[in-house]
Amino acid sequence: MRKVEQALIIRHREIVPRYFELEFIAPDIARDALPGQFVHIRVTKSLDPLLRRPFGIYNVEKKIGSVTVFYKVVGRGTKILSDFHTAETLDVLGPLGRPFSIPPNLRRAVLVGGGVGIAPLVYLARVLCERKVEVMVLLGGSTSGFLVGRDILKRMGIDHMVSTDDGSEGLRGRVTELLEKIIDRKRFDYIYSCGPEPMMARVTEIAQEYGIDGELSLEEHMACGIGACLGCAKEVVRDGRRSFAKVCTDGPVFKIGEVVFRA
Amino acid sequence: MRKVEQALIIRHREIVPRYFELEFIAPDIARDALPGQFVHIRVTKSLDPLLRRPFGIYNVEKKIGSVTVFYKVVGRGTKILSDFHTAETLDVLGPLGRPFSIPPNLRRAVLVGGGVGIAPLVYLARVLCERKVEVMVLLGGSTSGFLVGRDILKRMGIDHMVSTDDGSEGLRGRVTELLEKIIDRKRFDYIYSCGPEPMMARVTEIAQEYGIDGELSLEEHMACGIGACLGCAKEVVRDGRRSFAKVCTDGPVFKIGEVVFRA
Amino acid sequence: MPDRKKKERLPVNLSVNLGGIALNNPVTVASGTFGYGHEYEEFVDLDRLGAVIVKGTTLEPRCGNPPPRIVETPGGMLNAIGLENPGVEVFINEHLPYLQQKGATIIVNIAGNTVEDYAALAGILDGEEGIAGLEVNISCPNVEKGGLQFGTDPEMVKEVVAGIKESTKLPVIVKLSPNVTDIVSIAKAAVTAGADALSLINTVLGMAIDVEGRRPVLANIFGGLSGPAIKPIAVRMVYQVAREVDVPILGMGGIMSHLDALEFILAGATAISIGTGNFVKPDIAQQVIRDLENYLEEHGIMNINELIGAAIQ
Amino acid sequence: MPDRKKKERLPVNLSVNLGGIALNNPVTVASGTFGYGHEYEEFVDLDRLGAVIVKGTTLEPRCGNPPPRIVETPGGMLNAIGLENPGVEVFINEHLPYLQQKGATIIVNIAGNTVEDYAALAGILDGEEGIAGLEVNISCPNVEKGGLQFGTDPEMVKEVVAGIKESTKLPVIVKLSPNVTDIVSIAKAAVTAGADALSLINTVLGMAIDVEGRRPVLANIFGGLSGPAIKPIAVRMVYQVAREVDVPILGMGGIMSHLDALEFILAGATAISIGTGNFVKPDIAQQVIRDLENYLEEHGIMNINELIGAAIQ
Ligand SMILES: Cc1cc2nc3c(=O)[nH]c(=O)nc-3n(C[C@H](O)[C@H](O)[C@H](O)COP(=O)(O)OP(=O)(O)OC[C@H]3O[C@@H](n4cnc5c(N)ncnc54)[C@H](O)[C@@H]3O)c2cc1C
Ligand SMILES: Cc1cc2nc3c(=O)[nH]c(=O)nc-3n(C[C@H](O)[C@H](O)[C@H](O)COP(=O)(O)OP(=O)(O)OC[C@H]3O[C@@H](n4cnc5c(N)ncnc54)[C@H](O)[C@@H]3O)c2cc1C
Ligand SMILES: Cc1cc2nc3c(=O)[nH]c(=O)nc-3n(C[C@H](O)[C@H](O)[C@H](O)COP(=O)(O)O)c2cc1C
Ligand SMILES: Cc1cc2nc3c(=O)[nH]c(=O)nc-3n(C[C@H](O)[C@H](O)[C@H](O)COP(=O)(O)O)c2cc1C
Ligand code: FES
Ligand code: FES
Repeated sequence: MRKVEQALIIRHREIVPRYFELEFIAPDIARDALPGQFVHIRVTKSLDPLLRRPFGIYNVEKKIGSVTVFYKVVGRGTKILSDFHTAETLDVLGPLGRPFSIPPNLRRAVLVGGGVGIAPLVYLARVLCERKVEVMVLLGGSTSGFLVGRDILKRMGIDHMVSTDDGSEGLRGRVTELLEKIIDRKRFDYIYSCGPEPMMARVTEIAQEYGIDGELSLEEHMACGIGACLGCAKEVVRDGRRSFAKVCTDGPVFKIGEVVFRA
Repeated sequence: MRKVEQALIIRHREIVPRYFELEFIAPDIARDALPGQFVHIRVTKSLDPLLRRPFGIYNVEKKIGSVTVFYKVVGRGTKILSDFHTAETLDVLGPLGRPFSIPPNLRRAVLVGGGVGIAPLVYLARVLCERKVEVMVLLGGSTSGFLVGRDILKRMGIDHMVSTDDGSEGLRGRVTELLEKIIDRKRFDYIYSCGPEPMMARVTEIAQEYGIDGELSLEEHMACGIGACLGCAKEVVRDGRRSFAKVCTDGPVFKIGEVVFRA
Repeated sequence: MPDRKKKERLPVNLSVNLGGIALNNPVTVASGTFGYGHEYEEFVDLDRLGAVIVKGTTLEPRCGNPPPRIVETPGGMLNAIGLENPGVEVFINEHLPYLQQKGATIIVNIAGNTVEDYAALAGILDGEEGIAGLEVNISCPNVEKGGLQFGTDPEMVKEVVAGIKESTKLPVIVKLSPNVTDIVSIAKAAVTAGADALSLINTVLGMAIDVEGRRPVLANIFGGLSGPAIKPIAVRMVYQVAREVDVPILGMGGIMSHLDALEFILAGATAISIGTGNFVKPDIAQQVIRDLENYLEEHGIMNINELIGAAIQ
Repeated sequence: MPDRKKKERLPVNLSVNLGGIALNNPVTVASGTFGYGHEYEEFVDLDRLGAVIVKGTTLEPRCGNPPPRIVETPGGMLNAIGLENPGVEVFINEHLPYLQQKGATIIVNIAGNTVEDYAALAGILDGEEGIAGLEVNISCPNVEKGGLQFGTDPEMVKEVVAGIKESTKLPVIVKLSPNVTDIVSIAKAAVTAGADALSLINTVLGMAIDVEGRRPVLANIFGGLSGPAIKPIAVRMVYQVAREVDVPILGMGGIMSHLDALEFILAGATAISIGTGNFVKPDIAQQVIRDLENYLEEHGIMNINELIGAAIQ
């Protein structure tokens, strides 16, 4: 069930410049949160900025009732968010959106993420592992320090490979090249992906080439986050027909092939 | 000279519920500030609330370059201000406005203040004492705990008497009754006053009855604080003619008799 | 529990009559910001609201404008949804039953391209049970055909409203566009043609530029400005119209608290709508009802009707 | 100091031409928000500004409206100053010399009650040295006589502008009211009558209610809304007008940064004015000039004129 919670911040750290990990206590949200869902955060009591900001769920600790998000400071809202301190409270709405689905017979999954897009895949990887699915996470970043979620994956003992734009670690190049390199050998049943649209467009091509199903997580500017305003429309193809879907409630997770990418 | 300073907060205390003393480092403002002048503070970087908030100067420590204001939380702006911590910075514009004048031969002055209106009189009392003027400060408040500035006056050894609405300390009644009680005996040369308008209206009557000159400090909603917007108009009588004066630059200090009080 | 004394409180009366629609209280939720009600079911008891005003409904389904459709602005937001909706038939079959079952007071917001569209919509909805009234959007700035024209020309307003009144016995609230020189003349035209109440304001036409991209942010170029930023404009128009017309007014534009709601009521609104506020605080409508109730109690006002228009000079 | 190498920077060209008025850069300060310049002398070098547009000036002195005259609103403020000013004679004798001596580019904002007032003002100022142009306020919503009427009726706009053009050889910028259904038709009327440039927008008519007092906050009841809240409305009007008329536009409404300024320029403004922003940050105008310069350098744009209207589709 979706809730508004006044969440107590218990951890807030700048991991690398402008990338923050934020953990807060929100028991109701933590209880129901599934991988791929997001929270919608009000970063100020002021009327400016007015709207909430959406962030994918990066991790959940059900025992203590905490939710973690991983975000990058890109504008005014995320800047204000980054100034919050531990022990302060934050107005959080969630869990929202359609989660990743986990096909019943899923055996081997590959998770392809770029930049902060990796965030929701980390929680997914954890849940998949708990369900005994074999998981390979492919992480792409600009440079070695900026591989979101690698530490937590290491800690959880989840297989992962990396690529960096500058070659400072792992493959020099794009994470989709990494996917192409290993996809033949690994016989994945399912692909999950989240990141920049060009990356996901390429993931779509590769998936279709190899005939593998999968899901993508999208972003669009949002107002309500709960399906009421129709502000977050994205073009999708369903049953061969183009229409607008709501990223907040029809998504943010969509099937590979449903999403229309524009060059 | 008027300046915008990014002032470091060095002290910020809630003296009694909703009444705060706030000291910050603003060397340029501290250097030039005179009693009766005010500072114009921006309480947020957000666009809401948009305008600065004016506060009288309560004290100045020239040696360390600090300015102190004393304020009451009455609305959104003062609420936000009250959440600032020591070591944070505040955007302060000042010193602004026409200060209290100190007549050359002034010997015995009485300062009549009510509520937070006492704030600017405290700095005035200090400067008058330094100039060897004999000072009597009359403080009015709702109850014993809410006599603004009494501690600092005690510390500085400045004569003062108090009245409270509930009689919990000093005279039970209005501070203007206190003034009436002592004015005959004390032979004051000059009256300074700041506080609620009905109080200052009564001070005006008493001053005129006894033929004593003096000055009042007024409030009006302000935008610019520097005489540009004409938003802070107040009706005054000068040379027998009514006109609008700007509280921010023609005031906030006006001569007794100039100000038109409405019943 | 006899030892737990309940504080003696005189009951305050919040109910108002909006041109023939009886509302439990003056707090409604604005069309296009509350979906069809079920989106908010975790946050608000729909039967506690004065009314639920549903998303703008058209004869045929509409797919709306391409994205981006919204953008945040200082103290507000722009939207160019383009009246996306599944059409009146789907509304009646799929959304209306839910609202009826929840016991909501239902007001249906309608929009069309032609005078005939409006009349046909009114006729179709006239037959449906559980609908308390119609709100007629003659002012949506996001549809290229019609829309803007209707709302800005008194003669067209009369024609549209008269056509609707002929087709339905439901109370008709006409929702006015703020993008006009003289709101009073439009209001009078609507009343002359039979409007039972007026709703104002719809969004203010605006736009935003993507500086890095050197193009308008919204695919539709222009959008409607809503939220706290427009409150002073909305209050002004309610005040101007309330002075000059006799039908009740549903006031809206930037309401974020019971104090904002009271500004509209004192300016002459009989009821108010909360729009953009629902996006920021999904439980705001119910909170505003509670706060209004408390405000009245604390101020010893027994009936909210005493406050309607009390600030008009 | 030969070892302190200055970073090699190509000079960017910020100068623009506003209907015959050459401006060093597109950043001016809006009428009524910058007094007569001297109020800001500690904060801004007046000769660095594109232009100083002085407080609205009338033939005779005006004492303005009674207080309260201003009230803060979400992301903005309302004002009802009522054109308080000492009259054109005092302006010429007491304020003009200071601005001339400081080397400011001076634009005088004028307002009147009648077509004759405007023409007379234009004639008087035509003879004065150091005035670069006139900005004609046909849209002040705070004056009961005239004001509003002029700005909302195309025929009256033509008459006023034609009268002014006959009385002066100075470039004439006509400042439009946003409180109209069709800003483009008003703009075209002004241009037809000879306007050398257009200035938009003036404040949007609004009001606020004092809930506890149950009365309007402003003594004048209505006031003009300014500040960031109105930016989307202002950008929209600049865009609409820029598409349709050939004279340059002075854009304003809620500018608080160089990015806001660029929104207006990309929407079609040749220059911009900062108004309410001066109250919040008294040194904002000079800061925006610096930031614009840096923005152009960083983006390799050699001439700001390349950006004017670049977002128009
Ligand atoms: C479902 C979903 C999940 C997301 N998860 C994450 C995450 O885990 N970590 C992370 O760092 N970011 C995530 N984002 C993006 C994040 O919401 C934006 O970076 C953030 O809203 C920017 O706000 P701002 O005020 O700093 O930026 P500004 O650019 O100042 O914001 C202005 C407006 O644009 C919107 N906006 C800006 N960028 C985006 C964007 N990419 N997507 C949607 N709206 C945007 C803002 O919400 C706001 O309304 C997610 C977005 C969505 C839709
Ligand atoms: C010259 C001057 C000196 C002042 N000195 C002091 C002082 O030393 N200590 C102190 O506690 N207060 C002082 N005040 C009053 C103080 O400025 C207001 O209490 C404060 O601005 C309220 O802001 P708010 O946002 O909390 O209230 P809100 O009511 O939310 O403010 C809304 C608007 O009203 C204005 N406003 C509200 N009350 C007043 C007021 N009394 N005078 C002027 N504008 C007001 C605010 O500035 C703001 O624009 C002074 C005012 C003036 C003009
Ligand atoms: C996303 C969005 C969609 C809207 N859709 C409609 C609509 O379909 N029909 C209508 O009459 N008004 C529509 N409106 C206008 C609102 O009902 C309301 O008049 C306006 O937003 C002002 O109120 P607010 O400031 O509280 O949002 C919409 C507003 C928003 C923000
Ligand atoms: C206090 C105040 C006084 C104003 N006086 C005038 C005036 O005398 N003449 C005029 O043409 N515009 C006047 N304006 C309008 C501004 O010049 C400007 O058009 C408007 O405020 C929008 O810009 P902003 O949002 O940057 O303030 C005034 C605005 C304010 C806030
Ligand atoms: S954000 Fe409102 S419908 Fe998706
Ligand atoms: S506050 Fe602007 S003139 Fe006084």
